[in-house]
Amino acid sequence: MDQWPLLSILIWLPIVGAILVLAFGRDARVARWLSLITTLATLIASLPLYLNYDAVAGGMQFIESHAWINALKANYALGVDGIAVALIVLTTFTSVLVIIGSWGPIQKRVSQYMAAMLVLEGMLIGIFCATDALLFYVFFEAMLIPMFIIIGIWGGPRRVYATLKFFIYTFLGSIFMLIALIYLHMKTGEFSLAAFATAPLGTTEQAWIFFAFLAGFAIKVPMWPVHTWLPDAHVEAPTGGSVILAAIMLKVGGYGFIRFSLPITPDASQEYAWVVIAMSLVAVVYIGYVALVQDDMKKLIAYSSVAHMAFVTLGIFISLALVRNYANADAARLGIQGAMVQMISHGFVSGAMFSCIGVLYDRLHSRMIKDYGGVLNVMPWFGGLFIFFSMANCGLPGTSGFVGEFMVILASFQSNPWIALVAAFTLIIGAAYTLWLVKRVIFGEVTNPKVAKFEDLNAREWIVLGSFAAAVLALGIYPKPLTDLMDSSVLQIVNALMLSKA
Amino acid sequence: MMIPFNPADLIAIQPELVLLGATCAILLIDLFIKPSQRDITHWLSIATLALTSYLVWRGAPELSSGVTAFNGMLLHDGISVVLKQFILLTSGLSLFYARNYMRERSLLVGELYLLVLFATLGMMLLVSAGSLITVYLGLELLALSSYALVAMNRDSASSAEAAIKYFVLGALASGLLLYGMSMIYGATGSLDLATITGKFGQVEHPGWLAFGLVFLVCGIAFKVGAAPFHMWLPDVYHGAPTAVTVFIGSAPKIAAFGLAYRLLEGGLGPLSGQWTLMLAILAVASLAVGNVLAIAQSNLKRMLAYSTISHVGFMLLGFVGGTPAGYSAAMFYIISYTMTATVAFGMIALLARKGFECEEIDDFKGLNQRSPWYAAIMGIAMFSLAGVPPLFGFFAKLLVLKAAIDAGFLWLAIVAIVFAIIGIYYYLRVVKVMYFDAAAEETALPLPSDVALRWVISINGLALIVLGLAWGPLFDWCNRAFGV
Amino acid sequence: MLDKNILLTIVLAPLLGALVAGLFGKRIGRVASHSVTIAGVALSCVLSCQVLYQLVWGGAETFNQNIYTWFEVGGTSAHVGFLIDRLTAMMMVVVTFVSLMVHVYTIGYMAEDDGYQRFFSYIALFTFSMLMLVMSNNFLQLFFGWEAVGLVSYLLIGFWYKRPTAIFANMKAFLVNRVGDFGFLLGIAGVLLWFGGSLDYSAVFAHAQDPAFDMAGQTVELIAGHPWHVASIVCICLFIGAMGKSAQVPLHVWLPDSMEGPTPISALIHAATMVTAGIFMVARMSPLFELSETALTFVLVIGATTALFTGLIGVVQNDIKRVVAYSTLSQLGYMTVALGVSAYSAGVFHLMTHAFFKALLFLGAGSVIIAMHHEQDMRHMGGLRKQMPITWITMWLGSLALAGAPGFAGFFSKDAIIEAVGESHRVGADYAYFCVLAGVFITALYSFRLLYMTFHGKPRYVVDEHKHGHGHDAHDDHHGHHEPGHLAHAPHESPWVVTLPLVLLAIPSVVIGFLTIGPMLFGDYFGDAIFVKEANDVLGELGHHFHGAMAMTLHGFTQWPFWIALAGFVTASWIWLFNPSIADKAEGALKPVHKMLSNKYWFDDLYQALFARAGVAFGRGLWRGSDGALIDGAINGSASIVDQFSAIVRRVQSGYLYHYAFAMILGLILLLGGSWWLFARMAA
Amino acid sequence: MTFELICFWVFASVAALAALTVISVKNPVVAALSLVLTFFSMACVWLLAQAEFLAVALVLVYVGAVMVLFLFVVMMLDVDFSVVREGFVRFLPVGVLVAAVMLTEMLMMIGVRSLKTPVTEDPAVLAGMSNMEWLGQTLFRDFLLPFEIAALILTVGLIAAVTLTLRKRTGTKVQRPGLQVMVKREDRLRVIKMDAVGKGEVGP
Amino acid sequence: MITLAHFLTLGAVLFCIAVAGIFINRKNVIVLLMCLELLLLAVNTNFVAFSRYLGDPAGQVFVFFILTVAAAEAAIGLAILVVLFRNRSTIDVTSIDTLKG
Repeated sequence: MDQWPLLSILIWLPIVGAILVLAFGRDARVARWLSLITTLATLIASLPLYLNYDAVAGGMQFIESHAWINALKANYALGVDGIAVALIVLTTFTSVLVIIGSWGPIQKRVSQYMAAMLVLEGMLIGIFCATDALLFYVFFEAMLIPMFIIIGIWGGPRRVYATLKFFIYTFLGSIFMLIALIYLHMKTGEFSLAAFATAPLGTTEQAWIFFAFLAGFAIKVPMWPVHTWLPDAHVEAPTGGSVILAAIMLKVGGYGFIRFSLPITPDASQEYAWVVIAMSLVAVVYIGYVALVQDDMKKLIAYSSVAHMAFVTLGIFISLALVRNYANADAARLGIQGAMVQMISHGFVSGAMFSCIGVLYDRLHSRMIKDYGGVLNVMPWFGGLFIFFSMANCGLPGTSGFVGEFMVILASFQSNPWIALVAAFTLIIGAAYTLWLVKRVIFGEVTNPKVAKFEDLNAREWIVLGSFAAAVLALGIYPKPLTDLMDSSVLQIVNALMLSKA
Repeated sequence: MMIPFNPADLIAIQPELVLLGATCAILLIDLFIKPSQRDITHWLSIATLALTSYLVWRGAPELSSGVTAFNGMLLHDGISVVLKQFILLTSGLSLFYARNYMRERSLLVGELYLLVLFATLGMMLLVSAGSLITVYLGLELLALSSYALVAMNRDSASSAEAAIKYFVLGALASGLLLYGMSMIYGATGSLDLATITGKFGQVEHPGWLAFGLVFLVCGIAFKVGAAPFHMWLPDVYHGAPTAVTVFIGSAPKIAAFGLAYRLLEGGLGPLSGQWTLMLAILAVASLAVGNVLAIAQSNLKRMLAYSTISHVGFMLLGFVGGTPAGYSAAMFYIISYTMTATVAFGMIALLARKGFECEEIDDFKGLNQRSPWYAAIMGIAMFSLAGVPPLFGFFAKLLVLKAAIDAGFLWLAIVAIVFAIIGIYYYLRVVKVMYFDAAAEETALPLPSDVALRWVISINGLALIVLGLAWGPLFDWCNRAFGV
Repeated sequence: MLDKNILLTIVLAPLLGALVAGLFGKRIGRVASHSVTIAGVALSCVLSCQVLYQLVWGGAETFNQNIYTWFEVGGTSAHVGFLIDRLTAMMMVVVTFVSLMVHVYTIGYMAEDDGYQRFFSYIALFTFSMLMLVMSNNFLQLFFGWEAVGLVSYLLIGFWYKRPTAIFANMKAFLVNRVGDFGFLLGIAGVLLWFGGSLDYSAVFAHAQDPAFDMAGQTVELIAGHPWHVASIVCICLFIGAMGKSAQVPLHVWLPDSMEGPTPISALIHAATMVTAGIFMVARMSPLFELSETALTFVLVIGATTALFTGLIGVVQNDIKRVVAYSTLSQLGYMTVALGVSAYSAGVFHLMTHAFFKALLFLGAGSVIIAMHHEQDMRHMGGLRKQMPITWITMWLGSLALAGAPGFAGFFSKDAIIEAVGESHRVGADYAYFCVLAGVFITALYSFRLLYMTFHGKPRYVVDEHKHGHGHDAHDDHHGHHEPGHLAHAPHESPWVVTLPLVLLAIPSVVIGFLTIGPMLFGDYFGDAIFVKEANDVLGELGHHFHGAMAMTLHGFTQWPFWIALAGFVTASWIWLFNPSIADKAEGALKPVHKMLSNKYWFDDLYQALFARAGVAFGRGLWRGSDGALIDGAINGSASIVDQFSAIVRRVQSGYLYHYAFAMILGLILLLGGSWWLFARMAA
Repeated sequence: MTFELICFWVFASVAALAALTVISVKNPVVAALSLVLTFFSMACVWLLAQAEFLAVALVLVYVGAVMVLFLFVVMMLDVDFSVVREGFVRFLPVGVLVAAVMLTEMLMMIGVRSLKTPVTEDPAVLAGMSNMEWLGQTLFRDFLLPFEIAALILTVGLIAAVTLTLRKRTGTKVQRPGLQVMVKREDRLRVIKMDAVGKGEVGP
Repeated sequence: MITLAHFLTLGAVLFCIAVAGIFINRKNVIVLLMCLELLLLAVNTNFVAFSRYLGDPAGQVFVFFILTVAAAEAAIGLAILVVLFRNRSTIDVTSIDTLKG
């Protein structure tokens, strides 16, 4: 298996699949099956990645490197560590479900939709594989195009506003990052992340680079106060788009912090960690309250995504203070692990939540909470799953939603109990907005006669939600395989944090 | 008196000679064919360009170190080879894109081909120019042909208006350029660019050089279309027949790069401390004007014209360093831009019908429903212009930004990206109307009968992706040309 | 030696039952569903008893072993594992026994409900969760069980999810509990930080007691200049969790509302087991709590307040279940008070006795409700003793136990607490002593009021035979559905599945205290499971005067609590048995007090305004104001500024040739001028 | 002040004034004639600089060809020039100001005040040639290629001018004798057989 | 004595007049074309002067070429003008403003 360029296969298989879908997908059924086969093949191809990754050794594995642009010493360089493996498997897993989930709801221009999804999958995998900054950036930006199209064509009534906002917002952030990358290239003469990480940088330089990265990744995550694109994008996106967006695309931001900000600008990250931490904490409280008052289910979940992703950034940046100020590497590892687990978990949970809303939307074509009520009466299985995912969303132990938050809160308490105090507020506010949603949508009498005609889940919806539920539960009950997978990689990051570059 | 004549000179200008000869032949042949047989002229012209391109390519290896001919009037080096190849390529593309459009409007006359070929010849001379005088003459050969091309649609008021504006302002710019040349000449006593550079140490009146430099920069700025010397550009692009816009929007930009490089670096390189500053100012102005004004446009041609201005601003970023790497980046940029612009303008020409210009942005509504393939090609072009990876345009931006940052113009790079973000907006608007808006009528688009044209524009569009993924060789080529 | 597999079976058997009933309930039918869950719980119960037997008489060692590792990151690891000592074993038996009783009872109670299988699935799942909670050997699993029981409680309160009140109540319950969990989680984080970096009980307790670390003296400055004892911070945080789960003031508001759920779960979850989790937890954490006087004082004051003031509300309630619910609150307060004076064993002891008699009372109330066709208002009852004698007798026994009649289970536990409080010198002990004594009167008052209003006097309901047709909607626990006080059938005794649990629960309600007080309170039953510092050992103090249960019973008649309770009994009898009109008069006379009590001290209104409404307003403000106006305003604003700017600037492109030329010349002039200036400067 | 200088001043003044007239009169015919005057004067100035050939060429090319072309077009277009030049006066101050600023800058940059270099001996004379020979030598020896290009430019000018202005008007009525000669009887006359007129349609 | 300064000044003056003519003129495109000729004349004067001053024939040769090109340019310019007039029936500068914005 070692000889196979596994990562390249993972990246290009969906993209080739997309071309095939476009070429032969005039018949919608062909397009769907072809896409499903492609994503399944990719999922299967990603399994050896997980199985053969040597988690004990850690570090970059499955390395591929080919010269790309000699003049800039930019390489087509791929490699994965435990963190990336986890995210890649998340991507391949979710993509299959997205394709299945889009089976019925997408009826117009099916082949284009499927192709866009497949391209998106390939690019997302590319992001997680790239060990060359330029390659990373290419994937990082290029994925905006399919997403832009997905929201724009298959989205809701205000899709144009939403998709333009999404595109320009995220582009805005990342282009500053580009400047930073160019600057780093000037310093090191190459684009390899490893070289960036070892490049000596002064304090001021680091600060500038740090903020450039912050602009890029904070918008992607998205962190407060640059989160406002997300609710709009989610609301207007088709279900599949929302799922991919929430489940994977947001992770790119968190991943970027770990891959770029921490190793390249450790000193500035430490110095300005308080900025990120403050933003994260504000997000937890502020966004929680905003989520509470949403009338639109998707918006509510979108806001809750922002709040949950705040735990990711909190976990990542709390580790700096822990390493540098308290020399508490254990807690720092806990923080980063927590952030990572939160990312993976949020992938499943938010994906599932958006899929649930998609199920409802397909039946009533409304996302407004007030149009529903008493869904449990007519869709008991769906209702049960919805409650289950809601519980995961508010971090109930036993579901994946708990693990990451728990670790991050434990870690941040070791840095500063007050931070943990604010972060733990999510326990209350998160439960409040989620359960209020459940109360208004799932429970109660059926008031809308249209709701009374709802049918419970069909087989495809069962597959999607059931798979998500299995993942959420598995991760909640037994997260150790995941943490073991990432542990040595996290350790390396934490060790790197101890070294000052200035 | 014996006129000294070196036959080797003829070998050096072999491509140009062949182009000239073929052009004259076409001139004659065209006189004797019926309008319905215009295809002969078309394919002959294409063949001529292809042959010329081949000859340029064949002569390339000998030129690695640079060859001068005709007493230094012409200068063949790697740079001229690259530029000529792309000038020939984009000219050829323009001819493809022009045919259908012009035929439907009964404008497909032999003179179109002649003027394009003459203009191409002028550009080839311009980018090889080794003397102020060849610069001027090459430029005028190009300019005069262009003026005529713009006015080609004699029954169109806007075409005539565009032409007169282009003409008057172009002549004014030529005047500025000439005035500058006269001062340079006065200061250095030579018209030969190499000699001028060599004389810098012992110039008696450095003020004249500075004076001449300003005028030269103004002239160059006009030709490349940099603000505030850009005002002709939107009107001309807009008013000219789309097929002509394809041409004047592409190849002459490459030639203008050659002009700028030859004059500024080739002639006035030692003054780079001054002109880089001026170009930086022009770059900022162009970025601002181009991007801000493009937003307000409803006409796609006009919008693309403003976008051209902003791209010129980007291209100038490569110049501000005054280093070979920077020029290489700028050249790469301008090549990328023209390759993309041909697709964009070409698509307008391709979709236009008799009586329907298809140049309003709204005319592209629902293109994806009517023709997904063309929508995709146009979309690629728009994303490439916007500078979204992995398309060609992104890497071009990357390189010029890098050049600017390497040169210490970090602030300029930041200004550039800020405006680039504004720029994103109007490119996306085109994608938006194509993909997100419903077509006025759901019927399939009548495709142009010209299969070759469909293939050409498809290949041209896909090249933006291919070159985006594998731009290394092209960049290496540019770098080699500048000896980086 | 305890067998790990047996322990796993105890935990997993109910889970298996729950899964089968939950996932396949519709397919396998009612009987199969209840059979499988009851079998699971029964198995657990039997095995639990066996475990208890082994620990107490079989000489088995305390079992402390990890089952599997949940995660392991650096030095921090979290496991799932069991710590089985006598405290745990007792809890396991109580939990599984009461649960089993409730399961059986449910067969009758829910017989006509559509959600029959679902209900069994839930309560079996609850049993699993509760077992996970009590059997945990670490904080993480404790928290898991803690939240899991909360979840099941949430699901069960909202069991009749069509009822707006039910789904409001379950959300409220969950959220209020979450407030507690908020503190609890922080407490756990504090434990991890300050108590040796582990989440395992054994390691943490060892660290806490290790003199080398002097955990009682450790301080931290969370606010610069104010050193706080870490033990106090941690314990108070943990106790906040207990306050949520065990419904202590001011987080008690969810418990009365939770009566929206079916009665069996009121008995199981909201009386006998789940709500006592907080008590259990504090007892389990006794090595930590012993480190902090401050925390214990806090516990004491909260507990005392709860004990008295929630009991008062019970006096004015008319809903039969709510009376029992407020009584539960009050009794939980007693247990908390016990904890507060370091009499952990007393607290746990009361927990156990209370579990039996309170479950009994709830199930009895449920039996009454069945008989009354889901009428819960006591004002429409009366005189039921003839129709339902078994219920009547068992309820009497339960109430006597609750009121602390000497010899009954409640007597021993409650008296022990009162005496322990009297013995304690902790700050606030005096206040607590007053509260628990006054509470005794109140307890008797509402207990007997309930009995009298329900079983004695004349019937205050009307039997409408022609309303026969409505009988089938008995599953619908609505009181609003039919006219108050109008019944379709005459009430009659419940079926055996209902009465059997009553009887089975009545037995321990009477005798369990007598049998176990010796070893549990004054013997070394708990061994190492509960740690009390020498100086705080009030029970040890009491132990010197303890000469057996019989002696204590006799001694009880001479004590204040007995007379106070008797006073309560007399008052209740006087008012509700003989002179019902006095109640109305008193209500008129004490209008402000009555109003205060029936509004539950306005806690709900306060919270509603302070958190719910203000929260929504705050959220809306942030959303519209900050997100919408500020952030998006800035973004859309800058976009439109660019747009407008563009529209203005495009006028410069006027179309006039001379303007174009002029612009060029201006550019030229500027560049020329700049160049000239540069040149002049260079020359100079 | 030498005679040459006086001549220079005279011609220069005339040239400048005539140039001003060109841009300020409203009748383009007058403007064209003023331009001719400017060219003449400038030709004289060039003569003063011993650029005899160019001076003659200027007169020949411009006055003889270009200006005639201008006048021809002016006449051909037959534009009505009676409209008052509104705006001219309004924008004049700005225009003059800008022009003045530019002039100042240019002169300062050139450094005319310090520039007192006298014109030296005529280089052509020094080389022992006439100006025309001197120029011709250079032109054909060093500037052969530009010379050819200039020819191309003229060709382009020709092609362009023809393309733009030569047009076959539609709707014009012209006689084509060639076609007239080739006409046949059938083209002119067509005999159509018709039925006899029906009786019923004849009047009573 | 005529100095270089004289010629250069004259050239500059003519240049400025020509430029001013281009942006002052509001009415007539033909006058614009004339101004362009003036502009080239100014340039030519510069070249002649420098050529004379440097004793170098190249400047005068350049003037020769400029004259040639100017002739071609004038032809094209007038041709465009004719086209414009045919379309618009006016050569008023202020009226050719349909392309703007």
